[in-house]
Amino acid sequence: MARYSAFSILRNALSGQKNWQRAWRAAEPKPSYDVIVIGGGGHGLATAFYLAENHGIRNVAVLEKGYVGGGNVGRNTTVIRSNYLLDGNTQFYEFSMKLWEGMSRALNFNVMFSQRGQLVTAHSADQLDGFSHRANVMRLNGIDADILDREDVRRLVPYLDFSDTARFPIHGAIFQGRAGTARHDAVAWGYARAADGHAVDIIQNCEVTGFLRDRDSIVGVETTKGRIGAGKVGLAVAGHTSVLGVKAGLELPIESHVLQAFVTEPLKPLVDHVVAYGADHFYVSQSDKGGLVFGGNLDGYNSYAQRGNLGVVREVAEAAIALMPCISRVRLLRHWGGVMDMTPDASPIICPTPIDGLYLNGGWCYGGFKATPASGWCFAHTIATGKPHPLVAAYGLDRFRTGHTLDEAGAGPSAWLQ
Amino acid sequence: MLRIECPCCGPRDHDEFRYGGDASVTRPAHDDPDPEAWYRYVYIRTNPAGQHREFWQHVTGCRQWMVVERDTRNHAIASVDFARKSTVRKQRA
Amino acid sequence: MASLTSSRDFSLCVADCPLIQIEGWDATLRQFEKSVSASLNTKLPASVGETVRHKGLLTIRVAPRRLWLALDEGTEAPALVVDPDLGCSVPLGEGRVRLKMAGPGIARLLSGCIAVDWHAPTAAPGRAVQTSFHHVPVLFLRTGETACELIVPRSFARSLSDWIAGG
Amino acid sequence: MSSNRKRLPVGGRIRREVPVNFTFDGRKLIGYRGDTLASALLANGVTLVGRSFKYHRPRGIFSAGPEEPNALVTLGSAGRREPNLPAATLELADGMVVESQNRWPSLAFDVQSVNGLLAPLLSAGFYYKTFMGPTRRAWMFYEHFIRKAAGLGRAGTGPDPDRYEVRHAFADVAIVGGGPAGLSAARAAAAVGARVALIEQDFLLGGQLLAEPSDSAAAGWLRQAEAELEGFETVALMKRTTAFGSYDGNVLGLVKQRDPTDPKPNGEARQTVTMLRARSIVFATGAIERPIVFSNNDRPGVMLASAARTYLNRFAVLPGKKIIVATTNDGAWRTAFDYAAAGAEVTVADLRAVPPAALAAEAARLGVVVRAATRIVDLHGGHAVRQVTLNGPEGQSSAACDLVCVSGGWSPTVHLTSHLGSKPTYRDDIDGFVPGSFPAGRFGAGAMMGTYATADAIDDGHRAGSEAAASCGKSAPVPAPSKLDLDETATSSLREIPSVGRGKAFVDFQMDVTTGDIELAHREGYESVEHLKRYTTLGMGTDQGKTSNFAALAAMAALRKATIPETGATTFRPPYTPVAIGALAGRAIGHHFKPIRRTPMHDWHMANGAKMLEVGLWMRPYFYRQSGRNVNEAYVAEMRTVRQAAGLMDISTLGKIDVQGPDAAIFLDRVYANGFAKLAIGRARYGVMLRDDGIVFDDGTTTRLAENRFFMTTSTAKAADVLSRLEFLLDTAWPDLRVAVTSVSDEWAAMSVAGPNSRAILNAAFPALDVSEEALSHMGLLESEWEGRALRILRLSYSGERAYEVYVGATAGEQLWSRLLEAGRPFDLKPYGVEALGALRVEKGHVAGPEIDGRTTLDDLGLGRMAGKRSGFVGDVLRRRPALRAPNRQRLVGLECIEEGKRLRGGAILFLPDEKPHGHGRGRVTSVTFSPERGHYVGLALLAGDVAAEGSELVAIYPMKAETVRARVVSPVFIDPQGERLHG
Repeated sequence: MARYSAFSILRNALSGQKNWQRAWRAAEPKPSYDVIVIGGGGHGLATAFYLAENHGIRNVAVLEKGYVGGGNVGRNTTVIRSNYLLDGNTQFYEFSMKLWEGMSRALNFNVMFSQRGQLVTAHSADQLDGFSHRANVMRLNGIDADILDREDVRRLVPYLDFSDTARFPIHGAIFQGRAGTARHDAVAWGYARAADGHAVDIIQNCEVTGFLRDRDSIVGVETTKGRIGAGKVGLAVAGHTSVLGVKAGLELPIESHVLQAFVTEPLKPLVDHVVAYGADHFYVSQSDKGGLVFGGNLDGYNSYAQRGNLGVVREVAEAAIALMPCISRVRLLRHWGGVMDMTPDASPIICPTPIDGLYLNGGWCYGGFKATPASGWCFAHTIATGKPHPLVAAYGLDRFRTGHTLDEAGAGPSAWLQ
Repeated sequence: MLRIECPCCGPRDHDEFRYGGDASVTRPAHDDPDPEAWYRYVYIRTNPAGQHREFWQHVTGCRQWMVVERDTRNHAIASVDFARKSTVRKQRA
Repeated sequence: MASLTSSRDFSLCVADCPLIQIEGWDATLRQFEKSVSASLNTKLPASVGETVRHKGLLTIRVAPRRLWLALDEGTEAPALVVDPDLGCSVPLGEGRVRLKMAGPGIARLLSGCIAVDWHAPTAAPGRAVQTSFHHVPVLFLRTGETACELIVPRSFARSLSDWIAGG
Repeated sequence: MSSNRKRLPVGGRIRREVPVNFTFDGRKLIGYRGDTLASALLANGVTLVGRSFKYHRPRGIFSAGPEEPNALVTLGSAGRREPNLPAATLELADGMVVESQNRWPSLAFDVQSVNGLLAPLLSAGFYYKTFMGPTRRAWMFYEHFIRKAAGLGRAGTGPDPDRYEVRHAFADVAIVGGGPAGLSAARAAAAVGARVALIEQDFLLGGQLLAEPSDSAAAGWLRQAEAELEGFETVALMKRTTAFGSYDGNVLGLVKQRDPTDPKPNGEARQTVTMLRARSIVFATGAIERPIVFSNNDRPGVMLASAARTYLNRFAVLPGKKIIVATTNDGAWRTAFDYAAAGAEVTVADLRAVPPAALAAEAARLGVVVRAATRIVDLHGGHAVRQVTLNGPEGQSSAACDLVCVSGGWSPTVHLTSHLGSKPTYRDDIDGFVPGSFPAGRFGAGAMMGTYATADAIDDGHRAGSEAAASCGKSAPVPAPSKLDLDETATSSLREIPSVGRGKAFVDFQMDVTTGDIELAHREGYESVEHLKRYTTLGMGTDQGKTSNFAALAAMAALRKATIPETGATTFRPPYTPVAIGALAGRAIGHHFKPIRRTPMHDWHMANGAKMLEVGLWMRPYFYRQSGRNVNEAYVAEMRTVRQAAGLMDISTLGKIDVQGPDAAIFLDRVYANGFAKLAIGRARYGVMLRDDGIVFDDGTTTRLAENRFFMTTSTAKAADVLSRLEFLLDTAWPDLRVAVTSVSDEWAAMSVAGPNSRAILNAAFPALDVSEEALSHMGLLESEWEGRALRILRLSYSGERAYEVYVGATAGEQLWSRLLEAGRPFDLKPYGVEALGALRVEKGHVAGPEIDGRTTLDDLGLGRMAGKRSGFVGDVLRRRPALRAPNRQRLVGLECIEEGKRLRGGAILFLPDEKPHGHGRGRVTSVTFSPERGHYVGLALLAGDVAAEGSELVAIYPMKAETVRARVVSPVFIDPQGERLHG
């Protein structure tokens, strides 16, 4: 695989761009693999990459029913942060952040990880106390965090509503400087290319339709491209975990819900950070191309349709103007929906399953993108060793039975309220 | 924009309703001491890509809880009925 | 009753809203309705959204087992005793406000407030529709060709009347 | 430059008697009423209008509609600045101030056009391959410059001074598109009595008919159709209105532009978004012409053939006198003929070997030069086209020209029908995509269904309109619409294949995507349509690739040696054209963002120095300014008042629920963790509810008013959730229980009189009532009347002092509040706010929001004894799960600060004094207050069971302020642990 660099760009420019190679091979399935990862999204591709890179397992296939990166990795609002409160989440997401910081160079693919900082506004002293608690935990775990007062916020993001007519006046904010955004598609492509570089087969347009069993163990999959044997099978199809889980015989605490994302027309630089509104559901950043990328709350009912409803579009627009009155005339260019696996505690699931040979990675709720590298790293470890990586020890499927839930928001077991 | 036809108020935008989740699960009797039954009721979901029985409350209308049958792939609604009716039916059965 | 805004096209007044809610139990609903009907000396609206007016008392069915008895201003509350084995009653008039609106521009103005089809039979004069107005539950009463009322929770009344006046 | 030098002396649908002044980049120009900005610019000979996104290439006006990829401008300034508007959709209005964008220092001389020279380096995806070093954070350095270069226009800086509105609307039949098919559909539906909404984005009805000469038969047909529709009372003709999205439930999102030429808009919003709920919908959205791909095909002076015809016939503008019409189909010949008739010198270069004889004959008659089997391969000219290179049977040749009209066929406008997820299907005979299928209640008609000939589209519209009306139960025989035959012949007959000479050939003009970029994407394996879009940014512009999608698909299909359907179809997302965020927000901005909830005493608070605080939707007094200069001073003073005399607090925001019925007691016994069945009439009890998963849900006090009747209070935050939950249980789980629950939150004004003087104050305020210890003991109830309203007095305390909650009919709330203050004056009664309320409860060790955080159990909060050995209540079984019973779980303790001059803070993390402060610690401080009684800070904390013994010493670490404070575990009840103040 030829390395990407400024030099390679120059050389190819001089030869009319004729000498670039495929970013990854168009592989067709072999009869069997040591490991099959179902799902060619960010998590599945990262898992395959780390299986090869960290564990030397190279006889690996990634099966993707559509095209690489066509699911949530390419539909999200690209926010990356590690500002989690609960023991278990804090360390996992910070580990992910560290992997992000080295990702472009590790993959030789520029994922444009932009550590522009994220702030969440607070609208009362009590809310700011809550944020301080979170910031304290972050600092005590070696993670950068700051608490800003109203004037700090005004200096940083003067375009927010600091007027007398603000319905929920800004009191302060929590800020994480190392948080930011990345180019979402590039993450999928970068992992695909790097995994391919380790001889992983990436097989597109290959839908898994069933599982092959030998007594109680899973030993392969049925696909639209035929049967494929596997020593171990890893499931990484967040959004559709239940659909495949049912086929494997898993009982899951997961519901699929739609979260909408929005992008405006491209503008000259306006929003230099990731900004989230603490009084309602709204968060925004500006892509390098200039579009404001934003999102809000779940549509709020089970859905596998990758589209949202107009009521939520309006609510998000209202929150957008409440926070940033200056974008009233900026125009919405596109909105779309992503299908999320929602769990009863809004924390993910990475673990061996009760079914021998089957490993589960799912339940990412609306936070899967930022977890991509750590999820792949830890899932690869879990598959390779058969035991959960210590960083995902809290993400077992049995936690709902035992009561060891990790409910960051305290919203309780109704998945759509998380 | 879902429109749900409330059996007593007529078709309304879904934002007049409060969602109540999967209606196919069975709530154990209030004094059922079986942890497994409660665990399954609270946590385990079939989450189908297709027909889904679910609770909605017409919260800014008649305040009745409904059972709605809806296809989660395209939001086509096959039926709406008062939850009371289907609960009573279930209990009699 | 206080007038909040008035122009050639539109007037908006705010008034108190004496109101009693009664509700019957599922299994004995027919008996309950019979006894209420006898006690009020009027028939009851059969389905949700229907109203019956009788001597300064407007009876509105707001749910299958629930009725609102709204009193015109100055009307004495009916002497209604509900048998606890059949149902119950609770006064709601202190917590509701009537926003009375009239004028030729009313349908257009209301289209900026609630998702009710002014021209539909379910919103015809004499009908009631419970719906939401800027997230708040309200009861729309069609009182005439170009007139209606909204019965709104008192705590939200000013916010909602400001909204109407600004439309 | 003389004004309107490209305007023909007669014709068009402009009103020459109404001149319109506007400026473009500071130049004063004149157009006419009826012009668009694009037509007025063309009339004035302005060809260079914008710069492209990446290479900053000069661009002109390419289309006559919302598909415009090139001519994007910024309108207005300051708060009214609106970037990226397609000139072809802007109705010209007096005083319009228009600026070009994405150029510096000027449109004609743009420094960044140097990017064109760097183009070989800036190939698709080049960002992904570089800017990775030398350090990990290198991208942050490069990004700074890349962001500056990207983006098109600039957003406004201040709040938007204009108004927006969101409206609700209903129709039997909604018809999207006011062209021949839509007009015909509207007539058919209206004639059978359906309520019709006809939605047209333009300020004139007619669609493609507007491109016909204004004195033609088509114009006559249009006049008649319009007049007929205006005759129906049930038809709403919604002009200047775009259906931007199609949503579930047959809902259309519409956005209407106010008539910009109306001098008296009479308060009408600048834009109105309408949510139209239709029983059925007819999509008659027409089709969009496709460009042709050749080198330098993006230069100003290249225009869609149908657009050129529109500018000529609708706006009486002759943008060129020496024109080349490059086409693959018959339709564009009509442009050639009309231009020839208007006096232009016209050459048709048709890609087909043998164009239809009838067209050739007409061409000969009009003196149009015809070159068959000929294509354009290159174009010359910078800011305006000068010459093209043609390649045909006779070889390569040059032709001078000042306008190039292109037509690569047509694409049906299937955006709206795709929004609901139905994939368009490819139709070989028209070489284009049509809607795959329609769900019930949706229909298509005319060009969007591939029915291109006007006569057929009119018939198709009639059919669709009738079917749509019938699907809402309205049908009757309707006479056929009047005929209109425009003598059109077949349209697309040959797929255009990109032909590239030396310069770049553009597929997506706005995003600067070239054929080379598509080849590169293919070479690198980004061959699915979605990869192509994402890798090259194709279709990601403000036009969403309306003119580019098909050409790109065709190019990729050719590279993959696959058919179009094998290659895929693009997914269209709403909105069809961009919609201002402010329009979607409507009037729900500023104070109206969320409705404001006011208590009955709100006005008193405002008039009497309260600093108000938003609590959910409520406004509550935070503190009173007369108590202190700031909240910290004030709350301590207000606490002292309550502890030493008496305070008055507005607690109307508490959730209040009337619970009635023969089974009410049984019901409460199940929903609360503690028992209520044995509660005596006239007594109140504090109750805690759990969620099904065993975690604490909410707490409050419930009072038994009668055998069958209870009065429940909930926290302010959970009021609505608790009521819905109770209704859920009654409707879905226990329908056999005869219980009614009703919110009475608004029914009662509620106020708490707390403090040692509270009884004396009540005595003074209600001389007729007996509020003695005997008559009204702690947790007792007194019901009465006051000024004709119901009155309830509950002896309850949140602060630990003797206290009464006084409830009165909401209409008398302010009156009673004032009465109590007056009666309390001799007893030093003063109002206090929520900050003092919170502090008082901390001192007394009562839990609230910071402790009931959705993760804590009854045992965690020290309330386990409330449930005792009970079972059968909500949450009982799952609260027994092992993790929720683990001995080392964090549980509620009291903490007191043991360092002189230091303070505790909520959110501090607790560690043992001798351990390294790292990680999540042993617990956290949840709530704190300065305790005037104790003279130092006290707090509540959740602390691991193994270190929570009273007397243990801990350090509270607060990195945000670099504070470390020593604290001691104590009982959470800091005052009056025996409860002597409550009783007696």
